[in-house]
Amino acid sequence: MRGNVKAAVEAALFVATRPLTLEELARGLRFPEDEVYAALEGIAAELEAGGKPYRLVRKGGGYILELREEYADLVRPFAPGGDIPEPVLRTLALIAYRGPIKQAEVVRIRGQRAYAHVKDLVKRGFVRARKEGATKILEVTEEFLEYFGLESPKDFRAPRD
Amino acid sequence: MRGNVKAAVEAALFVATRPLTLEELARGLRFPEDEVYAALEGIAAELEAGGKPYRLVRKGGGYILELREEYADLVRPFAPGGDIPEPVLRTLALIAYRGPIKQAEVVRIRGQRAYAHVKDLVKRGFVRARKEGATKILEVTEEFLEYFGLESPKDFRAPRD
Amino acid sequence: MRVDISPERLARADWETVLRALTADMDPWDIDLVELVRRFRAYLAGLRALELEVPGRMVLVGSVLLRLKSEVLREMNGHHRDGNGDVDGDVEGALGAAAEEADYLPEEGVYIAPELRLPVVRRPRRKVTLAELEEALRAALAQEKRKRKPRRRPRDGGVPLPKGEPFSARARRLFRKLLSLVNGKRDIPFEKLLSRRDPAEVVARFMELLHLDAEGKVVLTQRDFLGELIVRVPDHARKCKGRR
Repeated sequence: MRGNVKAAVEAALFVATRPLTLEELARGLRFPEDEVYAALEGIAAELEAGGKPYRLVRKGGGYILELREEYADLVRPFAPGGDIPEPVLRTLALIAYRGPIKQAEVVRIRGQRAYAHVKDLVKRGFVRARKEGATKILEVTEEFLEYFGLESPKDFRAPRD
Repeated sequence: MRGNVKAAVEAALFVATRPLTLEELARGLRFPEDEVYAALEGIAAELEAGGKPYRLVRKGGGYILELREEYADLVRPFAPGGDIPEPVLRTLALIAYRGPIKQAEVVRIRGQRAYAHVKDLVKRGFVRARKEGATKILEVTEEFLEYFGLESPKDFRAPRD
Repeated sequence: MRVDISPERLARADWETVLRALTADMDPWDIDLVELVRRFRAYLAGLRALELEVPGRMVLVGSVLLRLKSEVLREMNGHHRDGNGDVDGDVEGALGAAAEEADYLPEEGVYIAPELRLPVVRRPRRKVTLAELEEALRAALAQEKRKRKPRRRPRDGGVPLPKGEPFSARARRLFRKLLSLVNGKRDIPFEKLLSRRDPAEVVARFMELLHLDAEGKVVLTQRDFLGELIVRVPDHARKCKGRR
Protein backbone atom coordinates (compact mmCIF):
# COMPACT_ATOMS: atom_id res chain seq x y z
CA MET A 1 0.00 0.00 0.00
CA ARG A 2 1.21 3.45 -0.94
CA GLY A 3 0.44 5.12 2.40
CA ASN A 4 2.36 2.43 4.14
CA VAL A 5 5.54 3.01 2.16
CA LYS A 6 5.43 6.73 2.67
CA ALA A 7 4.97 6.48 6.44
CA ALA A 8 7.71 3.87 6.68
CA VAL A 9 10.16 5.98 4.67
CA GLU A 10 9.30 9.06 6.67
CA ALA A 11 9.78 7.10 9.91
CA ALA A 12 13.25 6.04 8.78
CA LEU A 13 14.15 9.59 7.82
CA PHE A 14 12.81 10.84 11.14
CA VAL A 15 15.21 8.72 13.19
CA ALA A 16 18.25 8.78 10.89
CA THR A 17 21.25 10.92 11.76
CA ARG A 18 22.86 10.60 8.33
CA PRO A 19 21.61 10.58 4.76
CA LEU A 20 19.95 7.30 3.79
CA THR A 21 20.35 5.99 0.26
CA LEU A 22 17.49 4.78 -1.86
CA GLU A 23 18.94 1.29 -1.87
CA GLU A 24 19.38 1.27 1.89
CA LEU A 25 15.80 2.38 2.45
CA ALA A 26 14.43 -0.20 0.02
CA ARG A 27 16.43 -2.99 1.61
CA GLY A 28 15.78 -1.99 5.22
CA LEU A 29 12.05 -1.39 4.77
CA ARG A 30 11.50 -4.17 2.21
CA PHE A 31 9.82 -2.13 -0.46
CA PRO A 32 10.79 -1.90 -4.13
CA GLU A 33 13.12 1.00 -4.91
CA ASP A 34 10.67 2.71 -7.24
CA GLU A 35 8.03 2.78 -4.52
CA VAL A 36 10.51 4.19 -2.06
CA TYR A 37 11.51 6.81 -4.59
CA ALA A 38 7.89 7.81 -5.15
CA ALA A 39 7.45 8.05 -1.39
CA LEU A 40 10.48 10.33 -1.12
CA GLU A 41 9.02 12.59 -3.82
CA GLY A 42 5.71 12.66 -2.02
CA ILE A 43 7.33 13.54 1.33
CA ALA A 44 9.42 16.33 -0.22
CA ALA A 45 6.39 17.86 -1.93
CA GLU A 46 4.27 17.63 1.19
CA LEU A 47 6.84 19.33 3.41
CA GLU A 48 7.26 22.05 0.80
CA ALA A 49 3.52 22.65 0.43
CA GLY A 50 2.89 22.52 4.15
CA GLY A 51 5.31 25.40 4.80
CA LYS A 52 7.30 23.22 7.18
CA PRO A 53 10.53 24.57 8.65
CA TYR A 54 12.34 21.43 7.50
CA ARG A 55 12.65 19.78 4.14
CA LEU A 56 13.94 16.67 2.45
CA VAL A 57 17.37 17.18 0.90
CA ARG A 58 19.73 15.04 -1.13
CA LYS A 59 23.14 14.82 0.42
CA GLY A 60 26.09 12.60 -0.30
CA GLY A 61 24.02 10.24 -2.41
CA GLY A 62 21.33 9.87 0.25
CA TYR A 63 18.29 11.61 1.65
CA ILE A 64 17.94 13.43 4.93
CA LEU A 65 15.48 15.73 6.67
CA GLU A 66 17.12 19.08 7.31
CA LEU A 67 16.14 22.29 9.02
CA ARG A 68 15.68 25.21 6.66
CA GLU A 69 18.61 27.60 6.82
CA GLU A 70 16.47 30.58 7.85
CA TYR A 71 15.47 28.92 11.14
CA ALA A 72 19.01 28.02 12.22
CA ASP A 73 19.73 31.06 14.36
CA LEU A 74 16.26 31.11 15.86
CA VAL A 75 16.36 27.54 17.18
CA ARG A 76 20.07 27.21 17.90
CA PRO A 77 19.47 27.26 21.70
CA PHE A 78 17.21 24.20 21.38
CA ALA A 79 19.58 22.20 19.19
CA PRO A 80 22.11 19.70 20.57
CA GLY A 81 24.97 21.61 22.07
CA GLY A 82 22.89 24.76 21.92
CA ASP A 83 22.81 24.81 25.70
CA ILE A 84 26.58 25.08 25.96
CA PRO A 85 27.25 28.40 27.68
CA GLU A 86 29.31 30.90 25.71
CA PRO A 87 32.39 30.71 28.00
CA VAL A 88 32.44 26.91 27.72
CA LEU A 89 32.10 27.24 23.95
CA ARG A 90 35.16 29.46 23.92
CA THR A 91 37.15 26.87 25.80
CA LEU A 92 35.90 24.27 23.29
CA ALA A 93 36.96 26.53 20.43
CA LEU A 94 40.43 26.79 21.91
CA ILE A 95 40.74 23.03 22.25
CA ALA A 96 39.35 22.48 18.76
CA TYR A 97 41.76 24.87 17.06
CA ARG A 98 44.87 24.32 19.13
CA GLY A 99 44.38 20.71 20.16
CA PRO A 100 46.08 18.52 21.10
CA ILE A 101 46.79 21.06 23.79
CA LYS A 102 47.95 20.77 27.40
CA GLN A 103 45.25 21.40 30.00
CA ALA A 104 47.68 23.72 31.78
CA GLU A 105 47.90 25.81 28.61
CA VAL A 106 44.10 25.99 28.32
CA VAL A 107 43.92 27.09 31.95
CA ARG A 108 46.65 29.65 31.41
CA ILE A 109 44.66 31.21 28.58
CA ARG A 110 41.11 30.72 29.85
CA GLY A 111 41.69 30.94 33.59
CA GLN A 112 40.83 28.59 36.44
CA ARG A 113 37.25 28.24 35.23
CA ALA A 114 38.57 26.18 32.33
CA TYR A 115 38.82 23.18 34.67
CA ALA A 116 35.05 23.15 35.03
CA HIS A 117 34.61 23.77 31.30
CA VAL A 118 36.84 20.82 30.41
CA LYS A 119 34.92 18.62 32.81
CA ASP A 120 31.64 19.64 31.18
CA LEU A 121 33.02 19.08 27.68
CA VAL A 122 34.44 15.67 28.57
CA LYS A 123 31.06 14.73 30.05
CA ARG A 124 29.35 15.75 26.83
CA GLY A 125 31.79 13.56 24.93
CA PHE A 126 33.14 16.52 22.95
CA VAL A 127 36.63 16.55 24.46
CA ARG A 128 39.01 13.75 25.28
CA ALA A 129 41.64 14.13 28.02
CA ARG A 130 44.57 11.79 28.24
CA LYS A 131 47.16 11.80 31.00
CA GLU A 132 50.68 12.54 29.97
CA GLY A 133 52.88 12.58 33.03
CA ALA A 134 51.56 15.15 35.44
CA THR A 135 49.47 17.00 32.90
CA LYS A 136 46.51 16.26 30.66
CA ILE A 137 46.42 16.59 26.90
CA LEU A 138 43.09 17.73 25.52
CA GLU A 139 41.59 17.38 22.07
CA VAL A 140 38.17 17.21 20.48
CA THR A 141 36.72 13.77 19.87
CA GLU A 142 35.64 12.16 16.64
CA GLU A 143 32.25 11.94 18.28
CA PHE A 144 32.16 15.71 18.43
CA LEU A 145 32.99 16.08 14.76
CA GLU A 146 30.59 13.34 13.76
CA TYR A 147 27.88 14.71 16.00
CA PHE A 148 27.91 17.96 14.14
CA GLY A 149 28.54 16.39 10.76
CA LEU A 150 31.99 17.96 10.45
CA GLU A 151 35.03 16.61 8.67
CA SER A 152 37.52 18.64 10.65
CA PRO A 153 37.47 21.29 13.39
CA LYS A 154 38.10 23.87 10.66
CA ASP A 155 34.58 23.31 9.38
CA PHE A 156 32.92 25.09 12.24
CA ARG A 157 34.60 28.43 11.95
CA ALA A 158 31.88 31.00 12.22
CA PRO A 159 31.27 32.92 9.05
CA ARG A 160 32.81 36.35 9.50
CA ASP A 161 30.08 38.89 9.23
CA MET B 1 1.79 36.20 12.43
CA ARG B 2 0.23 32.86 13.30
CA GLY B 3 2.07 30.88 10.61
CA ASN B 4 5.33 32.26 11.85
CA VAL B 5 4.83 31.01 15.38
CA LYS B 6 3.89 27.55 14.24
CA ALA B 7 6.90 27.18 11.94
CA ALA B 8 9.22 28.51 14.65
CA VAL B 9 7.85 26.10 17.28
CA GLU B 10 8.02 23.21 14.83
CA ALA B 11 11.61 24.15 13.95
CA ALA B 12 12.55 24.11 17.64
CA LEU B 13 10.87 20.72 18.15
CA PHE B 14 12.58 19.40 15.03
CA VAL B 15 16.08 20.03 16.36
CA ALA B 16 15.48 19.35 20.04
CA THR B 17 16.62 16.10 21.61
CA ARG B 18 14.75 16.61 24.87
CA PRO B 19 11.25 17.81 25.75
CA LEU B 20 10.89 21.58 25.54
CA THR B 21 8.61 23.34 28.00
CA LEU B 22 6.06 25.92 27.00
CA GLU B 23 7.92 28.57 28.92
CA GLU B 24 11.23 27.65 27.35
CA LEU B 25 9.75 27.81 23.87
CA ALA B 26 8.07 31.15 24.54
CA ARG B 27 11.23 32.65 26.00
CA GLY B 28 13.57 31.26 23.37
CA LEU B 29 11.39 32.11 20.38
CA ARG B 30 10.02 35.37 21.84
CA PHE B 31 6.38 34.63 21.38
CA PRO B 32 3.65 34.83 24.04
CA GLU B 33 2.97 31.53 25.78
CA ASP B 34 -0.63 31.34 24.59
CA GLU B 35 0.45 31.67 20.98
CA VAL B 36 3.08 28.98 21.47
CA TYR B 37 0.46 26.76 23.04
CA ALA B 38 -1.92 27.29 20.14
CA ALA B 39 0.93 26.46 17.75
CA LEU B 40 1.64 23.23 19.65
CA GLU B 41 -2.02 22.26 19.38
CA GLY B 42 -1.95 23.01 15.68
CA ILE B 43 1.19 20.94 15.09
CA ALA B 44 -0.18 17.98 17.06
CA ALA B 45 -3.44 18.03 15.10
CA GLU B 46 -1.68 18.35 11.77
CA LEU B 47 0.67 15.42 12.40
CA GLU B 48 -2.30 13.35 13.50
CA ALA B 49 -4.41 14.21 10.48
CA GLY B 50 -1.52 13.78 8.05
CA GLY B 51 -0.94 10.19 9.15
CA LYS B 52 2.66 10.96 10.02
CA PRO B 53 4.80 8.29 11.66
CA TYR B 54 5.72 10.74 14.41
CA ARG B 55 3.62 12.79 16.75
CA LEU B 56 3.86 15.49 19.37
CA VAL B 57 3.86 14.13 22.91
CA ARG B 58 3.98 15.66 26.33
CA LYS B 59 6.75 14.34 28.45
CA GLY B 60 8.25 15.42 31.74
CA GLY B 61 6.48 18.77 31.59
CA GLY B 62 7.63 19.49 28.04
CA TYR B 63 6.85 18.68 24.42
CA ILE B 64 8.79 16.48 22.04
CA LEU B 65 8.32 14.96 18.62
CA GLU B 66 8.34 11.20 18.96
CA LEU B 67 8.23 8.31 16.56
CA ARG B 68 5.05 6.29 16.83
CA GLU B 69 5.43 3.05 18.73
CA GLU B 70 4.49 0.87 15.78
CA TYR B 71 7.45 2.04 13.71
CA ALA B 72 10.11 1.43 16.38
CA ASP B 73 11.17 -2.02 15.20
CA LEU B 74 10.93 -1.14 11.53
CA VAL B 75 13.44 1.70 11.73
CA ARG B 76 16.01 0.04 13.98
CA PRO B 77 18.44 -0.52 11.10
CA PHE B 78 18.50 3.20 10.39
CA ALA B 79 19.11 4.34 13.95
CA PRO B 80 21.42 1.87 15.60
CA GLY B 81 21.58 3.65 18.94
CA GLY B 82 18.46 4.19 20.99
CA ASP B 83 18.07 7.05 23.43
CA ILE B 84 19.53 4.97 26.28
CA PRO B 85 23.20 4.04 25.90
CA GLU B 86 23.83 0.29 25.87
CA PRO B 87 25.77 0.07 29.19
CA VAL B 88 23.05 2.06 30.97
CA LEU B 89 20.40 -0.12 29.34
CA ARG B 90 22.05 -3.25 30.74
CA THR B 91 21.97 -1.83 34.23
CA LEU B 92 18.33 -0.86 33.73
CA ALA B 93 17.47 -4.34 32.47
CA LEU B 94 19.07 -5.86 35.55
CA ILE B 95 17.10 -3.58 37.89
CA ALA B 96 13.87 -4.35 36.03
CA TYR B 97 14.51 -8.08 36.17
CA ARG B 98 15.77 -8.39 39.74
CA GLY B 99 14.26 -5.33 41.42
CA PRO B 100 13.75 -4.39 44.16
CA ILE B 101 17.48 -4.94 44.33
CA LYS B 102 20.24 -3.48 46.49
CA GLN B 103 22.44 -0.96 44.74
CA ALA B 104 25.47 -2.84 46.11
CA GLU B 105 24.28 -5.97 44.29
CA VAL B 106 23.86 -4.07 41.03
CA VAL B 107 27.38 -2.68 41.44
CA ARG B 108 28.73 -6.14 42.19
CA ILE B 109 27.35 -7.42 38.89
CA ARG B 110 27.76 -4.34 36.70
CA GLY B 111 30.87 -2.80 38.22
CA GLN B 112 31.62 0.62 39.66
CA ARG B 113 30.20 2.44 36.65
CA ALA B 114 26.75 1.28 37.76
CA TYR B 115 26.69 4.17 40.24
CA ALA B 116 26.68 6.62 37.34
CA HIS B 117 24.12 4.50 35.47
CA VAL B 118 21.75 4.49 38.44
CA LYS B 119 22.11 8.24 38.77
CA ASP B 120 21.27 8.63 35.08
CA LEU B 121 18.31 6.25 35.31
CA VAL B 122 16.89 8.02 38.35
CA LYS B 123 17.21 11.31 36.47
CA ARG B 124 15.37 9.81 33.50
CA GLY B 125 12.63 8.73 35.87
CA PHE B 126 13.07 5.02 35.05
CA VAL B 127 14.42 3.96 38.42
CA ARG B 128 13.44 4.81 41.97
CA ALA B 129 16.01 4.58 44.76
CA ARG B 130 15.05 4.45 48.40
CA LYS B 131 17.47 4.45 51.29
CA GLU B 132 17.46 1.45 53.54
CA GLY B 133 20.08 1.85 56.18
CA ALA B 134 23.44 2.32 54.56
CA THR B 135 22.34 0.96 51.20
CA LYS B 136 19.87 1.89 48.49
CA ILE B 137 17.10 -0.28 47.16
CA LEU B 138 16.42 0.14 43.46
CA GLU B 139 13.36 -0.63 41.40
CA VAL B 140 11.78 0.48 38.16
CA THR B 141 9.07 3.13 38.04
CA GLU B 142 5.68 3.40 36.34
CA GLU B 143 7.40 5.65 33.82
CA PHE B 144 9.67 2.76 32.89
CA LEU B 145 6.67 0.50 32.40
CA GLU B 146 4.98 3.09 30.27
CA TYR B 147 8.09 3.62 28.14
CA PHE B 148 8.35 -0.08 27.30
CA GLY B 149 4.63 -0.63 27.13
CA LEU B 150 4.57 -3.05 30.06
CA GLU B 151 1.76 -3.55 32.54
CA SER B 152 3.91 -4.63 35.44
CA PRO B 153 7.56 -5.43 36.17
CA LYS B 154 6.46 -9.08 36.20
CA ASP B 155 5.94 -8.90 32.44
CA PHE B 156 9.67 -8.56 32.09
CA ARG B 157 10.50 -11.28 34.56
CA ALA B 158 9.29 -14.26 32.62
CA PRO B 159 11.81 -17.06 32.83
CA ARG B 160 14.69 -16.53 30.42
CA ASP B 161 16.52 -19.14 28.49
CA MET C 1 46.37 48.41 39.17
CA ARG C 2 46.91 48.02 42.84
CA VAL C 3 45.05 50.12 45.34
CA ASP C 4 47.24 53.02 46.16
CA ILE C 5 47.95 53.31 49.83
CA SER C 6 50.88 55.31 50.98
CA PRO C 7 53.65 53.19 52.54
CA GLU C 8 53.09 55.00 55.83
CA ARG C 9 49.39 54.21 55.88
CA LEU C 10 49.99 50.64 54.75
CA ALA C 11 52.50 50.19 57.56
CA ARG C 12 49.87 51.22 60.08
CA ALA C 13 47.08 49.23 58.47
CA ASP C 14 45.78 45.97 59.91
CA TRP C 15 46.48 42.74 58.07
CA GLU C 16 43.09 42.63 56.35
CA THR C 17 43.62 46.05 54.84
CA VAL C 18 47.06 44.95 53.73
CA LEU C 19 45.62 41.86 52.11
CA ARG C 20 42.86 43.82 50.41
CA ALA C 21 45.33 46.36 49.15
CA LEU C 22 47.68 43.73 47.80
CA THR C 23 44.97 41.76 46.00
CA ALA C 24 42.76 44.63 44.87
CA ASP C 25 43.42 43.97 41.18
CA MET C 26 43.15 40.20 41.38
CA ASP C 27 40.26 37.98 40.42
CA PRO C 28 38.79 37.00 43.80
CA TRP C 29 38.07 33.54 42.35
CA ASP C 30 41.61 33.17 41.21
CA ILE C 31 44.10 34.76 43.55
CA ASP C 32 47.61 34.41 42.20
CA LEU C 33 49.37 33.19 45.34
CA VAL C 34 52.87 33.52 43.94
CA GLU C 35 52.24 37.14 43.02
CA LEU C 36 50.58 37.78 46.40
CA VAL C 37 53.63 36.42 48.21
CA ARG C 38 55.93 38.54 46.05
CA ARG C 39 53.92 41.64 46.83
CA PHE C 40 53.81 40.83 50.50
CA ARG C 41 57.55 40.37 50.68
CA ALA C 42 57.99 43.71 48.96
CA TYR C 43 55.59 45.18 51.50
CA LEU C 44 57.55 43.68 54.40
CA ALA C 45 60.81 44.97 52.95
CA GLY C 46 59.26 48.44 52.88
CA LEU C 47 58.33 48.32 56.55
CA ARG C 48 60.73 50.07 58.86
CA ALA C 49 59.91 47.96 61.92
CA LEU C 50 58.73 44.38 61.65
CA GLU C 51 55.27 43.98 63.09
CA LEU C 52 55.21 40.26 63.71
CA GLU C 53 51.45 40.13 64.04
CA VAL C 54 50.99 41.24 60.43
CA PRO C 55 53.15 38.59 58.73
CA GLY C 56 51.78 35.94 61.09
CA ARG C 57 48.22 36.57 60.02
CA MET C 58 49.25 36.90 56.42
CA VAL C 59 50.83 33.48 56.55
CA LEU C 60 47.60 32.11 58.00
CA VAL C 61 45.49 33.74 55.29
CA GLY C 62 47.97 32.65 52.63
CA SER C 63 47.87 29.06 53.79
CA VAL C 64 44.08 29.05 53.94
CA LEU C 65 43.96 30.36 50.36
CA LEU C 66 46.48 27.76 49.28
CA ARG C 67 44.49 25.02 50.96
CA LEU C 68 41.28 26.19 49.31
CA LYS C 69 42.94 26.32 45.94
CA SER C 70 44.59 22.94 46.22
CA GLU C 71 41.30 21.36 47.33
CA VAL C 72 39.54 22.87 44.34
CA LEU C 73 42.23 21.67 41.95
CA ARG C 74 42.18 18.24 43.53
CA GLU C 75 38.43 18.03 43.12
CA MET C 76 38.63 19.19 39.56
CA ASN C 77 41.14 16.52 38.79
CA GLY C 78 38.61 13.96 39.95
CA HIS C 79 40.16 12.96 43.26
CA HIS C 80 38.48 12.78 46.61
CA ARG C 81 35.82 10.37 45.64
CA ASP C 82 33.65 8.80 48.23
CA GLY C 83 33.20 5.08 48.66
CA ASN C 84 30.56 5.02 45.99
CA GLY C 85 32.92 6.31 43.40
CA ASP C 86 30.84 9.45 43.17
CA VAL C 87 32.25 12.87 43.59
CA ASP C 88 30.86 14.37 46.75
CA GLY C 89 27.72 16.17 45.64
CA ASP C 90 28.19 19.21 47.87
CA VAL C 91 31.71 19.83 46.67
CA GLU C 92 30.69 19.37 43.07
CA GLY C 93 27.77 21.71 43.57
CA ALA C 94 29.98 24.35 45.14
CA LEU C 95 32.51 24.00 42.35
CA GLY C 96 29.82 24.22 39.74
CA ALA C 97 28.39 27.32 41.37
CA ALA C 98 31.82 28.89 41.61
CA ALA C 99 32.55 28.11 37.98
CA GLU C 100 29.18 29.45 36.92
CA GLU C 101 29.75 32.63 38.81
CA ALA C 102 33.19 32.93 37.28
CA ASP C 103 31.52 32.68 33.88
CA TYR C 104 29.69 35.90 34.55
CA LEU C 105 32.91 37.77 35.11
CA PRO C 106 33.89 39.83 32.11
CA GLU C 107 36.30 38.02 29.84
CA GLU C 108 39.43 39.65 28.63
CA GLY C 109 39.31 40.64 25.02
CA VAL C 110 42.25 38.42 24.12
CA TYR C 111 42.22 36.57 20.83
CA ILE C 112 42.27 32.87 21.53
CA ALA C 113 40.68 31.12 18.62
CA PRO C 114 38.20 31.87 15.87
CA GLU C 115 34.67 32.16 17.15
CA LEU C 116 33.07 28.77 17.43
CA ARG C 117 29.62 28.25 16.03
CA LEU C 118 28.08 24.86 16.31
CA PRO C 119 25.98 24.00 13.30
CA VAL C 120 22.32 23.46 14.06
CA VAL C 121 21.87 19.77 13.48
CA ARG C 122 19.21 17.33 14.39
CA ARG C 123 20.17 14.33 16.49
CA PRO C 124 17.00 12.33 16.66
CA ARG C 125 17.05 9.55 19.18
CA ARG C 126 14.58 6.81 18.81
CA LYS C 127 13.15 4.97 21.75
CA VAL C 128 14.76 1.78 22.89
CA THR C 129 12.56 -1.20 22.14
CA LEU C 130 11.56 -3.94 24.54
CA ALA C 131 13.55 -6.39 22.41
CA GLU C 132 16.66 -4.30 23.00
CA LEU C 133 15.98 -4.21 26.72
CA GLU C 134 15.78 -8.00 26.68
CA GLU C 135 19.03 -8.25 24.75
CA ALA C 136 20.63 -5.95 27.32
CA LEU C 137 19.38 -8.19 30.11
CA ARG C 138 20.86 -11.26 28.47
CA ALA C 139 24.19 -9.44 28.21
CA ALA C 140 24.07 -8.33 31.86
CA LEU C 141 23.21 -11.82 33.09
CA ALA C 142 25.97 -13.35 30.97
CA GLN C 143 28.37 -10.89 32.56
CA GLU C 144 27.19 -11.92 36.01
CA LYS C 145 27.71 -15.57 35.17
CA ARG C 146 31.28 -14.86 34.10
CA LYS C 147 31.89 -13.03 37.36
CA ARG C 148 30.42 -15.82 39.45
CA LYS C 149 32.76 -18.44 38.03
CA PRO C 150 35.15 -19.16 40.87
CA ARG C 151 38.51 -17.75 40.03
CA ARG C 152 41.30 -20.27 40.29
CA ARG C 153 43.18 -19.39 43.37
CA PRO C 154 46.82 -18.86 42.69
CA ARG C 155 48.96 -21.63 44.01
CA ASP C 156 50.00 -20.95 47.52
CA GLY C 157 53.11 -18.96 46.88
CA GLY C 158 53.79 -18.23 50.52
CA VAL C 159 57.10 -18.96 52.14
CA PRO C 160 57.40 -22.70 52.61
CA LEU C 161 58.16 -23.09 56.24
CA PRO C 162 58.91 -26.32 58.02
CA LYS C 163 55.81 -27.44 59.82
CA GLY C 164 55.49 -28.40 63.42
CA GLU C 165 58.15 -26.35 65.17
CA PRO C 166 57.18 -22.83 66.25
CA PHE C 167 59.13 -19.99 64.66
CA SER C 168 60.57 -18.68 67.94
CA ALA C 169 61.81 -22.18 68.83
CA ARG C 170 63.51 -22.46 65.44
CA ALA C 171 65.13 -19.07 65.93
CA ARG C 172 66.45 -20.14 69.31
CA ARG C 173 67.80 -23.33 67.82
CA LEU C 174 69.55 -21.35 65.10
CA PHE C 175 71.05 -19.03 67.71
CA ARG C 176 72.43 -22.02 69.65
CA LYS C 177 73.93 -23.30 66.41
CA LEU C 178 75.51 -19.90 65.79
CA LEU C 179 77.06 -19.87 69.24
CA SER C 180 78.55 -23.29 68.61
CA LEU C 181 79.98 -22.06 65.31
CA VAL C 182 81.43 -18.82 66.69
CA ASN C 183 84.24 -20.58 68.50
CA GLY C 184 86.73 -17.73 68.38
CA LYS C 185 85.62 -16.49 64.95
CA ARG C 186 83.55 -13.34 64.89
CA ASP C 187 81.97 -13.64 61.45
CA ILE C 188 80.01 -16.59 60.13
CA PRO C 189 79.00 -16.79 56.47
CA PHE C 190 75.28 -17.42 55.92
CA GLU C 191 75.97 -20.55 53.87
CA LYS C 192 77.44 -22.27 56.94
CA LEU C 193 73.95 -22.26 58.43
CA LEU C 194 72.50 -24.28 55.56
CA SER C 195 72.40 -28.01 55.16
CA ARG C 196 70.20 -28.70 52.10
CA ARG C 197 70.53 -25.29 50.42
CA ASP C 198 67.10 -25.48 48.83
CA PRO C 199 65.10 -22.26 48.55
CA ALA C 200 62.74 -23.27 51.38
CA GLU C 201 65.63 -23.71 53.76
CA VAL C 202 67.34 -20.48 52.65
CA VAL C 203 64.15 -18.48 53.23
CA ALA C 204 63.47 -20.15 56.60
CA ARG C 205 67.01 -19.50 57.90
CA PHE C 206 66.95 -15.94 56.59
CA MET C 207 63.66 -15.18 58.37
CA GLU C 208 65.08 -16.58 61.60
CA LEU C 209 68.19 -14.43 61.23
CA LEU C 210 66.09 -11.33 60.67
CA HIS C 211 64.25 -12.15 63.86
CA LEU C 212 67.52 -12.56 65.79
CA ASP C 213 68.81 -9.33 64.26
CA ALA C 214 65.72 -7.52 65.45
CA GLU C 215 66.29 -8.93 68.94
CA GLY C 216 69.87 -7.62 68.83
CA LYS C 217 71.34 -11.12 69.09
CA VAL C 218 73.06 -10.98 65.71
CA VAL C 219 74.32 -8.29 63.33
CA LEU C 220 73.88 -8.96 59.62
CA THR C 221 76.13 -7.37 57.04
CA GLN C 222 76.56 -7.78 53.33
CA ARG C 223 79.82 -6.31 52.00
CA ASP C 224 79.03 -6.66 48.30
CA PHE C 225 75.79 -6.14 46.49
CA LEU C 226 74.06 -9.54 46.38
CA GLY C 227 77.20 -10.92 48.05
CA GLU C 228 77.45 -13.34 50.91
CA LEU C 229 75.54 -12.47 54.06
CA ILE C 230 77.83 -12.29 57.09
CA VAL C 231 76.43 -13.07 60.53
CA ARG C 232 78.19 -11.70 63.55
CA VAL C 233 77.28 -12.52 67.13
CA PRO C 234 78.15 -9.50 69.24
CA ASP C 235 79.89 -10.03 72.58
CA HIS C 236 76.89 -9.06 74.65
CA ALA C 237 74.80 -11.65 72.85
CA ARG C 238 77.23 -14.47 73.59
CA LYS C 239 76.53 -13.97 77.26
CA CYS C 240 72.86 -14.81 76.88
CA LYS C 241 73.91 -18.29 75.84
CA GLY C 242 72.09 -20.11 78.51
CA ARG C 243 69.12 -17.78 78.71
CA ARG C 244 66.01 -18.18 76.70
